[in-house]
Amino acid sequence: MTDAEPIPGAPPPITGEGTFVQLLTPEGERLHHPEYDLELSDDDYRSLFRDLVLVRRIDAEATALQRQGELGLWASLLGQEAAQVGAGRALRPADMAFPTYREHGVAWCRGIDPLTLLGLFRGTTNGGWRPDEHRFALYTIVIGDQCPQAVGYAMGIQLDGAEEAVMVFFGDGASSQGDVNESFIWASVFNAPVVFFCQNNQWAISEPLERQTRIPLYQRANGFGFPGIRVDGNDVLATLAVTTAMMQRAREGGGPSLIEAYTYRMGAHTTSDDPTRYRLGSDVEAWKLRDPIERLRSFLYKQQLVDAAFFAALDEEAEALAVHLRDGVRALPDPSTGSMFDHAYAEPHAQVDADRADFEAYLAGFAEEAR
Amino acid sequence: MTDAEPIPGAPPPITGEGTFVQLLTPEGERLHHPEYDLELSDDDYRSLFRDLVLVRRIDAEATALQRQGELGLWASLLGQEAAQVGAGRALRPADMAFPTYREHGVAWCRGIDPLTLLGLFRGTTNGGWRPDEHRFALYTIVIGDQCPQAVGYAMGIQLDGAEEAVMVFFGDGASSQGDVNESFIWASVFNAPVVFFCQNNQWAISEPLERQTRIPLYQRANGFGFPGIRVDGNDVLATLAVTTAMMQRAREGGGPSLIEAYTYRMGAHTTSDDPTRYRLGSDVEAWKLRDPIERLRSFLYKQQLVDAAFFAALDEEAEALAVHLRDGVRALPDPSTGSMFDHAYAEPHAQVDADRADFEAYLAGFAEEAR
Amino acid sequence: MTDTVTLGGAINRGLRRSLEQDPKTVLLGEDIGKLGGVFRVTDGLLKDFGEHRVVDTPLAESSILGAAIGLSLRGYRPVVEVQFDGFVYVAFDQIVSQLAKMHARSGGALRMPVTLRLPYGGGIGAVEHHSESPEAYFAHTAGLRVVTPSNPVDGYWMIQQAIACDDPVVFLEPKRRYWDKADLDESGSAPAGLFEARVVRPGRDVTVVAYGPMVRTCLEAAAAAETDGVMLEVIDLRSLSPLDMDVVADSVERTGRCVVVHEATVFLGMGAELAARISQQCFYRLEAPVLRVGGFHTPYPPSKLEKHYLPDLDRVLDAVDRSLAHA
Amino acid sequence: MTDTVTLGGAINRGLRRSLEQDPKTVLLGEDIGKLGGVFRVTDGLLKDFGEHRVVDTPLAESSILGAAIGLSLRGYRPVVEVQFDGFVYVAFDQIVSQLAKMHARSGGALRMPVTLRLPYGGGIGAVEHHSESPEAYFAHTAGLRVVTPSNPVDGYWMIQQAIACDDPVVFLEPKRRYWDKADLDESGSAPAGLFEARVVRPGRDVTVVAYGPMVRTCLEAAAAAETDGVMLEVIDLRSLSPLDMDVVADSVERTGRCVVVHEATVFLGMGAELAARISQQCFYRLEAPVLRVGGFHTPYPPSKLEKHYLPDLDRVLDAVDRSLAHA
Ligand SMILES: Cc1ncc(C[n+]2csc(CCOP(=O)(O)OP(=O)(O)O)c2C)c(N)n1
Ligand SMILES: Cc1ncc(C[n+]2csc(CCOP(=O)(O)OP(=O)(O)O)c2C)c(N)n1
Ligand SMILES: [Mg+2]
Ligand SMILES: [Mg+2]
Repeated sequence: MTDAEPIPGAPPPITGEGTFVQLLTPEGERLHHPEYDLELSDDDYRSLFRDLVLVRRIDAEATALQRQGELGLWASLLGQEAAQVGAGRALRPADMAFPTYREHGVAWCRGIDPLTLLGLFRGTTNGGWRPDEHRFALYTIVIGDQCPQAVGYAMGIQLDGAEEAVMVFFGDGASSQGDVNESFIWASVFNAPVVFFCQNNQWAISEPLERQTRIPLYQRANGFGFPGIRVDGNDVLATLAVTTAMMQRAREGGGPSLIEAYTYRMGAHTTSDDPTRYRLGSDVEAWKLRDPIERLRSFLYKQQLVDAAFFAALDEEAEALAVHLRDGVRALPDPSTGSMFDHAYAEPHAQVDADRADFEAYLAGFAEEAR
Repeated sequence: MTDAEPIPGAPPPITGEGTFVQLLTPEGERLHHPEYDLELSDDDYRSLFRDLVLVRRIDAEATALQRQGELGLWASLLGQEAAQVGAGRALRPADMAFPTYREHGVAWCRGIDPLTLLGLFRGTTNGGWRPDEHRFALYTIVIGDQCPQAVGYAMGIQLDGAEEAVMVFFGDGASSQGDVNESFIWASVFNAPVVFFCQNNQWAISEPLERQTRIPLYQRANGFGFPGIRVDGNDVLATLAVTTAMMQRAREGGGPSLIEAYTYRMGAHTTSDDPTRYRLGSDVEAWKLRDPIERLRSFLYKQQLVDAAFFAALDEEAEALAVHLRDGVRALPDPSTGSMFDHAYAEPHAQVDADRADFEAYLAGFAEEAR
Repeated sequence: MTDTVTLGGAINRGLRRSLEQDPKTVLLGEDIGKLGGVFRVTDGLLKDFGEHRVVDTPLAESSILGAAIGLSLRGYRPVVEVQFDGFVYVAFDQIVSQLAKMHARSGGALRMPVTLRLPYGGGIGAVEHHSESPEAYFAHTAGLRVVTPSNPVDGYWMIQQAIACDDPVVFLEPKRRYWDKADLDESGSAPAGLFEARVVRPGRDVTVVAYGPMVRTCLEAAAAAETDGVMLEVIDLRSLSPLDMDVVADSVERTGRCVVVHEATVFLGMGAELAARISQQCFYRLEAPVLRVGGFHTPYPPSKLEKHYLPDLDRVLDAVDRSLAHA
Repeated sequence: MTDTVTLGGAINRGLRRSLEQDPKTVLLGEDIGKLGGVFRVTDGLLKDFGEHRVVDTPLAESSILGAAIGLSLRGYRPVVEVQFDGFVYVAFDQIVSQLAKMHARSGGALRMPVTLRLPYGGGIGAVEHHSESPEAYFAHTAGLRVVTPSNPVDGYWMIQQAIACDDPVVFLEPKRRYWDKADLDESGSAPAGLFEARVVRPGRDVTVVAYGPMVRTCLEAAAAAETDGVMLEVIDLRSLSPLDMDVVADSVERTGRCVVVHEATVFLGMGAELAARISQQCFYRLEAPVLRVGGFHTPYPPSKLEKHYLPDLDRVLDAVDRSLAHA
């Protein structure tokens, strides 16, 4: 990975090709890389493909459920499946991940039932899963807040002397937040076992990357004293290879690194967004040619690793998953009104107790009236 | 200026020599630099020397006044005179400077009566001078807060189409604050005419530089896409040369730059601090050999630019300044109690009016009792 | 000439007028340009005023406020949008330590005519951090002014008044009322000062004090109460700092009873200050303690629960009943 | 075995004991290591517990809090020092959006046993930002607990109780009382629960409610009042969230009068909540409105003026007189 130094005064064009690690071209051609490579079994390839397909299906289903009014909102990962599955599969069970609100693909790799994710977007919970069990923190909505937390967790790993590492996810927009940059400093100063995984999907809602940086984002690491690597984020193999290497480096005491996964947000920012106001359909079309799933499909075909039965089985699995989500989301119970008060604090708090008592008396008043 | 790239995993030692621009060695030898050089008249040299001496005298006097109880606190600039005078003299009248709480030398260059500075440390005011008249913002005590403000001001310069630039001062410790790093991003994205001037005096109160960074601070700029330059901050000529060049670049639309002035905080953090708890006297001794004033004195001697009369006149001037401060500080009037209410808001505010009325009634009650 | 406009549309028009009338007015925020803001409040302004005056910024709220301060020092009059209530805390230091204090620090030499536009409050079924009511944090901060319109007409005029004010103004926009409509006559002049409260419905029995999103709720409660013969006097505070206590105390002197309603958590919410003040100013006139209706002492719940968390017509009427129960 | 210790020294001993007793206790902050903190409250702890448990951090408060949250997720029990009140706003987002809400967000699955130590209040002749009283910001934030010792014995026990608490606790240290001394017996057990208020001086005429730095001021006022035959009952709240209203209401039921005293600006300060609550709970018993003594609605003034800004004995007694003036 070599890259020209930024030219003062003249921002270099921000492009992908030629600056990133790629192991699978958009046409499905398998490349090799001197530093980052992978030895994968046939099963590995198929299983990566399966993850990509299922994750996309989860996303499509959730988008549909939002349209049907079952979810208040959905933040689609369309186009970012490879970045997320590649990174997610580089995690070992004991490693910890800190997501934003879009890491459904990583959640999948952490064994979280996607139905659980829907609860948050339906409004039945602000969390949903047990971060300690899945080693996958709760979604973070305030941009960047998870980064210092990830470093703190990584410092805990150091205190424990454990051979584990943390991967923290954030976006191109998030790279502008103070907290994110502070976390680079902390990770560097404490040599914390943390991998910063930035999905540069080119957009922060309506703002293009140029509003966040004048130089490629992976070069941000140059200012903080650890390696920065750009990977083709639409290439699951490359992403898996680079994240695996950097996580291992972190576990072994090599310290932090920044990975920029160069990708594209194919859909709207969320279901509330209208991207036609700020970007060209032709850009989106161009990125379709780099689709993360199609290139692996081509590769599988060319290598004859799959047959019709494989796809039929996968279709069936995806369909079953969709049914699980459709049925499951409607069956998600609304939280009880009392649950508001249950978890404001871990220990009893007089004010909460008083509020709960008042509210119960108020509700009881209605019940009485009704009688 | 060449410099090795940071070696991942192995922090390079943080040293000064060999990495910084120097035009005057500690021994007073005049060097030349291919990129940054100065043509100075004899008067220029003498006048720089005069500034250094007077600024140090102001500082010494203020420290003494604090010991005598005339000031609540003083933040000494001892050792940083060259960094501040060099940078301060690179500013044109129309340029704007945003200081921390230690930029007494810059304030001097901006034509601010040092007595005004003492007001803040005596507690008669939280500000003191008119930033609009002196083009020198008020001291900022919350670490880093001035940096985004400086960028905002620089964006205003761009809106006005003016050929001006901003210099913003901060410390090595401040380089860890989110706001400071955000301001790098903004300056870069908007190509704002701002020069980031970081006085790396090796300490943030008791914390050595290693708690803030693993690589030399000027390299931080590499992560943001603008030039970073290290200058010998104890060399007034080098500092003046580099800041002059970078300010001119900014005025002409060349965008931001980061200058790390490599220097040393010779005194305590403030008069409240006890550096014996955390650093070695021998380190301080070593830095005495790099004194910013002595090297210019040697140079002036060697070049025969000065004579006994020059020093006598300067002594006298310093003494007069000291008298001005000593007498002046004691004569600084305490602010009136009513002044609290005068400037909470620019326009009338009912709550302030009510508080003022209550307070006046309360005071009147005493007056009545006393009658 | 009267038009029917939404609250969001009215603020948009007010912004436009300020941009037209004062070339020093500049807008800063995330997604306020081509997108026109996530609530479209800045729709069309980039097109008409250009990217130097309608600035899409990097994703960094602390610096948005910091830059606004810097622009003020340069003579500009910045209007800042923070996208949602829950993201303003990132900028809290610049707001509290710098924006609020700069004028005092300078002994009056510097002015900070910054308007911070902040959509706030719940009721739109949003995910976490998009339904907060942070007004008390700001109102407790000396040096800031805090105002909030409850309807389109106020939205139109108050945003212009806020921008014209030489002090920093936190301009809270009740996001769930963005789509409420009213007739607006742009040709007149502002119907009230920026810091004046208004009786929006007269009544003799109980004074109900509200602001922002809860004004409509309280007006609905008043209409319902009337069918039971209870006449509520509803006050729209409009300004939270300063408080217009004259209007409030005058009303309570007449009714002898008061209920304060807001979405924010009750503990140390605006209702605390109002209750403290009314209890003092109307001490001999109060026939019942001032009652407060507001959020519980819990983080804002998942949206499926917000209908229970947020004060509604029933909870307002329940408090009215409890007030009236005091003989 | 009883020792004479200062408040700062007592907190230091409490920290030491927590470090000894729970290996998961870690300290984070600026200058807490070799320097022992700017007030020496962590003096000697680095030496005895090592740099893994007493961590001098980069100069970035937001990340100090963020790291503490991350350490909590890993099972640690972080104790964080923010050097001065005026620097906590930089971390406000991590505190309000993350620390306060994480337990609720997780439906109770995650605990945030973080203690945030914060020297606060004025009276030490400091420069700007070193004399603030931000307690209302925190007490208004559901999910946080807020406590403050007024004396060395409480300092010793309360810091340990705060660290042991499974919720985030903002532990406010009244910096101008750091040097106040008292006898401490470390062998006993905590004299009171962390969230209990205490009558620190009984009296029949007026209840005076205070906390932190103002407790001593109010005790002095009570002593002065006694010479005039006026018997003040002084309550040390100790906990600001939750409030121990039983102790307060019980007292006001006896005295019928109440004055609340704090350094923070009165508008939406703790006194607002207390006045609102007392006015409601003791509605039929109050003989005078609850009066509030506190900071003016101005930024904290330059230190030469702080003696006027800060409540003192005279201003407390003035309020007592005004309360008693109500027949
Ligand atoms: C502090 C903060 N400011 C603003 C927002 C509103 N917001 C939500 S997502 C988003 C853009 C994020 O862009 P990026 O980091 O690139 O992530 P992406 O959505 O592209 O995955 C913004 C501005 C927020 N959630 N938090
Ligand atoms: C946000 C914030 N945190 C902490 C402090 C307390 N403090 C004052 S100066 C200082 C160290 C600053 O170090 P540096 O930036 O290197 O500047 P120097 O004092 O060395 O000039 C600290 C921690 C502060 N003023 N502001
Ligand atoms: Mg993005
Ligand atoms: Mg320093």
